[in-house]
Amino acid sequence: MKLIMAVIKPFKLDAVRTALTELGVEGMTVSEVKGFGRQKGQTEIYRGAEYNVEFVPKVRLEIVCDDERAERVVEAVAQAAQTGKIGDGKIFVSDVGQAVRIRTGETGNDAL
Amino acid sequence: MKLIMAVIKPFKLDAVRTALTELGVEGMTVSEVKGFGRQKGQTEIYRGAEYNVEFVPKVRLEIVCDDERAERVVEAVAQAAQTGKIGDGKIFVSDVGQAVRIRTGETGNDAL
Amino acid sequence: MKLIMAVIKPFKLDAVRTALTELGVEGMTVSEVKGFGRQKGQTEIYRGAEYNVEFVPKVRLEIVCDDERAERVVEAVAQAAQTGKIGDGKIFVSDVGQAVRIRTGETGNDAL
Amino acid sequence: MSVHKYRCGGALLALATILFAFPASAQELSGANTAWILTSTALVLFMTLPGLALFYGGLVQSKNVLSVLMHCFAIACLASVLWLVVVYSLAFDEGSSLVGGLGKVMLSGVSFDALSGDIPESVFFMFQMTFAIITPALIVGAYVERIKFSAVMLISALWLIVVYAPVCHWVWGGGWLAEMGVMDFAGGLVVHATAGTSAVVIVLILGPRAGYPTQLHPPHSPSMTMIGASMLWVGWFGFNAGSALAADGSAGMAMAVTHISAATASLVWIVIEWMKFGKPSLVGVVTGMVAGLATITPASGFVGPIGGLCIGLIGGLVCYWAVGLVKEKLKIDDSLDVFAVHGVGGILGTLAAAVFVTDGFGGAGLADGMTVGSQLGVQATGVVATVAWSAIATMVIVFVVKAICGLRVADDEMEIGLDLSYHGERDYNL
Amino acid sequence: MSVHKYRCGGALLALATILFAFPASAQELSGANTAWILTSTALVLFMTLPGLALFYGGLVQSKNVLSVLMHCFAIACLASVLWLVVVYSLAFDEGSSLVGGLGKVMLSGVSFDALSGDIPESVFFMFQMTFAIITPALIVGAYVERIKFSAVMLISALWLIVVYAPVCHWVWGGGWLAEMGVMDFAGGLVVHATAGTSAVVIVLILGPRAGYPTQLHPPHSPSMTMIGASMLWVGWFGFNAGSALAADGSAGMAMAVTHISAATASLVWIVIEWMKFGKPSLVGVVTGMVAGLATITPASGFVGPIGGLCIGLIGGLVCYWAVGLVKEKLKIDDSLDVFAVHGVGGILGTLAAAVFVTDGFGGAGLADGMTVGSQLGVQATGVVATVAWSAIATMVIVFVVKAICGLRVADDEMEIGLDLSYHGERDYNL
Amino acid sequence: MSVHKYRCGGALLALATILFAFPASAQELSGANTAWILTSTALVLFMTLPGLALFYGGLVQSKNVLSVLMHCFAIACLASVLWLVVVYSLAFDEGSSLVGGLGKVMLSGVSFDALSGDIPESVFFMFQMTFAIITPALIVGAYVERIKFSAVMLISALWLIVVYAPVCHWVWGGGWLAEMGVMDFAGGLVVHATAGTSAVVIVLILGPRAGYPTQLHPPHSPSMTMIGASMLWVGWFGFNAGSALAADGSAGMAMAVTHISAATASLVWIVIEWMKFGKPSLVGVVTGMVAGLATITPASGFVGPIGGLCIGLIGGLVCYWAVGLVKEKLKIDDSLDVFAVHGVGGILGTLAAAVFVTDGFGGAGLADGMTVGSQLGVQATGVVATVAWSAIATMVIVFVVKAICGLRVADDEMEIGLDLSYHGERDYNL
Ligand SMILES: Nc1ncnc2c1ncn2[C@@H]1O[C@H](COP(=O)(O)OP(=O)(O)O)[C@@H](O)[C@H]1O
Ligand SMILES: Nc1ncnc2c1ncn2[C@@H]1O[C@H](COP(=O)(O)OP(=O)(O)O)[C@@H](O)[C@H]1O
Ligand SMILES: Nc1ncnc2c1ncn2[C@@H]1O[C@H](COP(=O)(O)OP(=O)(O)O)[C@@H](O)[C@H]1O
Repeated sequence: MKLIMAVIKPFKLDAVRTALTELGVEGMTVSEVKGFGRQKGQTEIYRGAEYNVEFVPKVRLEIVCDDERAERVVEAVAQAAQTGKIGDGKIFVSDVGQAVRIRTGETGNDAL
Repeated sequence: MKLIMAVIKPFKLDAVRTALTELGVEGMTVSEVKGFGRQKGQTEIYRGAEYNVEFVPKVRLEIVCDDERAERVVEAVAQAAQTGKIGDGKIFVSDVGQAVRIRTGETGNDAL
Repeated sequence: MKLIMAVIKPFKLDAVRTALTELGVEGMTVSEVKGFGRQKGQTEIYRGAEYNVEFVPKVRLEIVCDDERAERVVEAVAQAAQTGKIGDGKIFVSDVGQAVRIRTGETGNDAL
Repeated sequence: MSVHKYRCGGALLALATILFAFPASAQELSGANTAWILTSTALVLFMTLPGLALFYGGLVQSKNVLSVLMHCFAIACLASVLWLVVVYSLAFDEGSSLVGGLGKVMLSGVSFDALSGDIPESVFFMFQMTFAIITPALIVGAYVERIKFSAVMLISALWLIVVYAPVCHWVWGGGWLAEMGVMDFAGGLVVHATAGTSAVVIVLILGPRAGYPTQLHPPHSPSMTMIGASMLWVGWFGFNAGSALAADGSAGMAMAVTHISAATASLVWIVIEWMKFGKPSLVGVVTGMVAGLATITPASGFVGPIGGLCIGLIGGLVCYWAVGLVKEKLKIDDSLDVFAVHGVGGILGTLAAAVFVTDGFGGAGLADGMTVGSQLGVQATGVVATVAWSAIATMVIVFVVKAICGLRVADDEMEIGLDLSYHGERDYNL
Repeated sequence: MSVHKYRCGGALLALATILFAFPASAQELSGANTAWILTSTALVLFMTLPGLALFYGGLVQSKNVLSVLMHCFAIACLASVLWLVVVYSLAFDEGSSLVGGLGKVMLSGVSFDALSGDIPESVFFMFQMTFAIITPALIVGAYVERIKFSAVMLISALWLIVVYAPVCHWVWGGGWLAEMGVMDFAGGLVVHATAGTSAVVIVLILGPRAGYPTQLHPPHSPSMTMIGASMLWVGWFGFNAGSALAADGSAGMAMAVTHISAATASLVWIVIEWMKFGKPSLVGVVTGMVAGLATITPASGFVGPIGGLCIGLIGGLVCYWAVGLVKEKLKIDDSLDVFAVHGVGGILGTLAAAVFVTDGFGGAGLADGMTVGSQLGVQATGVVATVAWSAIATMVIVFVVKAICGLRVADDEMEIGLDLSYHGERDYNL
Repeated sequence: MSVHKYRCGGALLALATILFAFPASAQELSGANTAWILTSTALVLFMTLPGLALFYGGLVQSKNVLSVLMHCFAIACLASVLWLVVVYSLAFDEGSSLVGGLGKVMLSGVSFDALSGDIPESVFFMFQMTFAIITPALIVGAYVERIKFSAVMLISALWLIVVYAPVCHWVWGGGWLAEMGVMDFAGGLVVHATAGTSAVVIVLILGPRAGYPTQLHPPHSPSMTMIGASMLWVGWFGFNAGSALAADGSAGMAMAVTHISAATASLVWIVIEWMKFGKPSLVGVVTGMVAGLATITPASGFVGPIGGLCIGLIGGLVCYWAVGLVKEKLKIDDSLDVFAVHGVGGILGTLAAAVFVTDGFGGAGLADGMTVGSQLGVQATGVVATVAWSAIATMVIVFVVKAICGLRVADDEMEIGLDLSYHGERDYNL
């Protein structure tokens, strides 16, 4: 199995979720993160002083899927999350040795 | 070493922690996440309009442990986090190549 | 490629970021987490009752980099994040099979 | 002729006996009334800052909350200065029956001991100013999350001069509606009908938020909204009971019916949501509260407790229906329901006042020579004139402002949120 | 005989000279007193909305905060309408010495210019209503995070009629305790003792929160609690100084002693926590403040500054001890310490009033013919009667409500949180 | 000689006609004035709790917010008790021209019906107390995020006795500045100049926050700051208009100019930030508001609307410049700009009062025998004396406290945050 970890722009979450549902991916885990990268944060102003905020709010997805589907998932995320502007984010893929569904105890691909 | 990543119901965190402590696991890292899966979120009502909130609040654990212990950790988490109802969550296991304890510079199993 | 996941003390984030920039690392993803470990949380007092809060606020970094650089990144993080006091945190390294830059579709090391 | 008399004229028409006790000239300062109107002024300012700002701020996304607070705060400042410079004079100085004169520009001629009725004119000026502050701020609820800050400032400034000043003069400044005997105790027409109507006009030109109507985000902080709503309720005591311009039985009854209407309309929303969804919501109940308050406003000094109860009931029901109508049927993104709650409530209450003022409902009684029918005619005239003028003048204003500085923010600014894009700030740095 | 006289009777017993200056009949409207009571009414409403709601809301988990705000808001609406419909009449209309009559149902016969003492009866009605709003809302603190919304509404409604109305009549409406000369200036018995006692009774039947006592969560927002506490403090000026029903030296001294008691009791908590834990907490100090305020309430118009200081000291100490007693010893999950703070404070202050009213402590002096001992006897009678009736009647009410709609939410609803389960809303959508 | 006369003396110097109407002795209670000062007392307490606390709390990091609220709350309690025990007497009892006597310690001799002017002395005592509460609380803004709680308590206590009491006596208690005819209607010298000066002195000894000036964190909650600012604005009506000690035209005009100055200075900040950054910020505009309010305070009862406008304009501009000067040029970590806003504003307004009081600007007119020049001389004397005494006395106090308990928290406590380190609490447990 593969763990696909994607960092995307927050407002693209809905589009990505829709794309994944179409692929039959039934689950994912999402968290809010701060991104540091080429895209820089906004300048904030408080009482006449400017603060350079270096991070950009991003959303991080984790999707575990079987090996065959992994490539299509990566493509779907990449497509749905793209705006073509800097800061669109990254997708990283790594191996997962085991998966367990806590409710039933099922393991492996059945657990997804 | 193995990284055990578990997504569980938030109110099960205490039970899981207790189970792990009994196993001798001394550390873990916890974050709050939004889960999308078979379990659907609640309906929210604002000014007479219903909003379907599609995510469910979950808690995500990351535990790194040595290879031998990994299986027992997975079992302990699975058992402690189970309610038998939909949305109990998943456990994913993957390999970790290296671990460092920042304070001392120890590496490998010693770092855990 | 390697995924370097580090859990550090929040106030060390700036120092770590500076160290990484010097190394030429251009991106990272940061999230706020709760740490459980040897370092214990503070006692909180409410209306004459003491609550033992068992977690400690930590910051979690994820940096993906090419294999050669990985070791230097780990060292840089370890050095910049160290205070020598309990709770300095951990660094875990694992393999990443694939990386994609969403904006351009570049893959592998080019995507970082 | 005293400025005060017109104001009272609107409010106390039906209280002829009291009117006789206040000869228009040669009055003495009433310390008691002054104390109460000083207090009421503080209460009504509190309604806008921070009351209304929080009420609205909690209902938007967390990335736009500061922009909403900023709109309310900046409008308050702008309206205050404009009020001094020209709007007070246009509203309350003698002039034609259509608009006041320029004799009170910069409060010229108003000394420390000048009186308006039996309170200092400085106090009357301040009390009325707080109404001129909250009215354009009410409109904010319609255009949140997508409007340029410059457009907010320009529209509000022009609107105060072109819409608020004349309508206020018509009703409270001795203008033609006052002469007809229109009843608007505390601003059903002057405040709520003008704001509600203009709200719709603005959003029709401005367009809806991105994602409307399917992908909206729920209110980011119902607790913030509830805090603001509670402040509105408490402040409304100054709004309505202060409009008696005296600390007497009229003020007391105005406070009582105001309260009862708010409570009743809130319960109406609880019951509707309970029946419809099984879950009465906090955002729902406080919306009901505002509906009850807006509806009782024009009637508050005229009706008795039974009237308050009935008006709360009707206000709650009709506004609930109107919220659905505007958003779901008409598909207008009047984002925080300014028209459905304030516009509809204000108009409804203005009409209802003519009925519940009668002795039969325990009200203060119709003015001599009026029947329910004739009073209803006057009220309807007031509504039509106010709505028509608000709509037309606002349309012109908005097109002018659009030409000058544009209305709508860019898509990516909307996405980042107005807080960072327009004010360089972010809330909730936890 | 005027309704007002009894109310004054309670408050001014000791101020015989003033009493003589106010003949019960043929009074004229005092604009000054009216201005102050209108203001006080706004202040006391502000105590509940949003004061108390925030005070309590900050102390619960973030998944239940909206339910707490909703309880307070909905109770306020319900109590307001019930007050008009029947409770005001039961409390303040003439009747037997046990309960008032039905002559003032729907405020029938109360015209715009009806007086109660020298203020409009509409104002007296409103001022007293705000007390009837806050009292059942105080009880909310006991049963948070586990009770059904329907049970909250039903219990509060019945409680107002069966507990609040008669006790209010006994003490302020000319009932048997007033005839005995009981001293309760602003509600030690009527408000705090009733609420505190009933709180315990309800939670004994309802049961504790899941996880009590070992796995509780700390207050989710001490800052929200502090905001609410501050509003309570400010609003309490209306509560206690308003209870003089006049803008005079009695009101001034009531405000002064109220303030001093609050400040002193807060400092007591700071000192205790500093000594015990090394860390004085914000939640602690504001709890001390409420203890000081609750304790001074019955005594506020009777005692002088030294009395205020002493009562604050005693109130702070005893309530601190009581919090530990109830939660740790008796293991009763009176979640936000309603009994330990309000119940104990109110009772303590009612007894202390008899001592500190004396000239020796700079008080207004005992009523003619009373000694400290005899007055203490009267006060103790008041306490016993109030506590007993509150306990018994509340028990009956709760069992009835349990039979009708159940009290406790299901376990998984509690786990999800009452906000989503019962109101379909979520706070903090950041 | 009545205490009240001195207070009026400061405020009403220029209003000679009114002064004559108030003979110092044998006055009767004015219920109307009492009602307004009771209300003003509530408003000014509200400024500190929770107004100022929230204003400051929103500007710090989320890990220190509770400590800021705690500082304000604990200072309020401490100041209240000290005020009763000794400070009121030192400020307002007869004594020398330098400091009051000890005749009113514990309010001894002040009965329920004692008058101060035409209001109860208990009310005057309470109204003045709220000023003594807010003044040391203003200083909190300077030393946040790095000071020990014990140092806060000790410094505040000593400061009230050694700095506040004498300066208050000089200006309002019949001391030497009052005798010279200094004009300080509501506390430009007594409140703002003292607090601003002492703030700088404290932080010079205490040192800056870790990370100053390059690594500071932005305000954690601009919305919290805005809520507090709004409460300050509303409460300031009690502060300034209440300082008339009457519900009359003087109070009315004081309220009007206060409001206009606040609005104008806010607009000034909007314009400056818009021109400089393209993004007017909420934190900026509310800072401008405070600058406008602080600047008008000493002048508020003396100047007319034009004066209010001009003072707001000047106050906004000069304070904006001062913020940059202190932080960027002088590199003093007066964290929340207490000196730049309150100190500079208070001093500026004290001087400006001498100009704008004149008839030419629509003011109340200079006192008999005064010219703008001579009045400016008196005002400047007041400023120099106040600043000098505040600086010297505060320096001594701070060194004493440093010796007793230390000032600065340990580095790791600062890192963890004062909330957990010093109060064992955490906000935002979401
Ligand atoms: N090497 C990396 N490791 C982990 N996360 C990264 C890395 N580089 C970028 N990111 C994440 O991806 C986001 C987007 O990257 P950025 O460089 O801004 O734009 P782009 O991907 O379009 O070149 C960053 O905000 C960060 O969260
Ligand atoms: N393929 C997946 N990859 C990552 N996380 C997943 C995946 N499937 C489910 N999850 C996480 O597990 C949680 C529980 O899954 P769900 O399908 O609701 O219930 P169950 O595991 O009982 O079948 C989800 O809310 C989500 O956070
Ligand atoms: N086995 C582990 N797996 C995942 N995270 C861990 C593990 N052990 C420790 N951590 C993380 O590292 C942090 C620091 O660990 P701790 O034991 O407190 O100190 P130290 O690393 O200095 O011995 C913890 O708060 C936790 O977030």
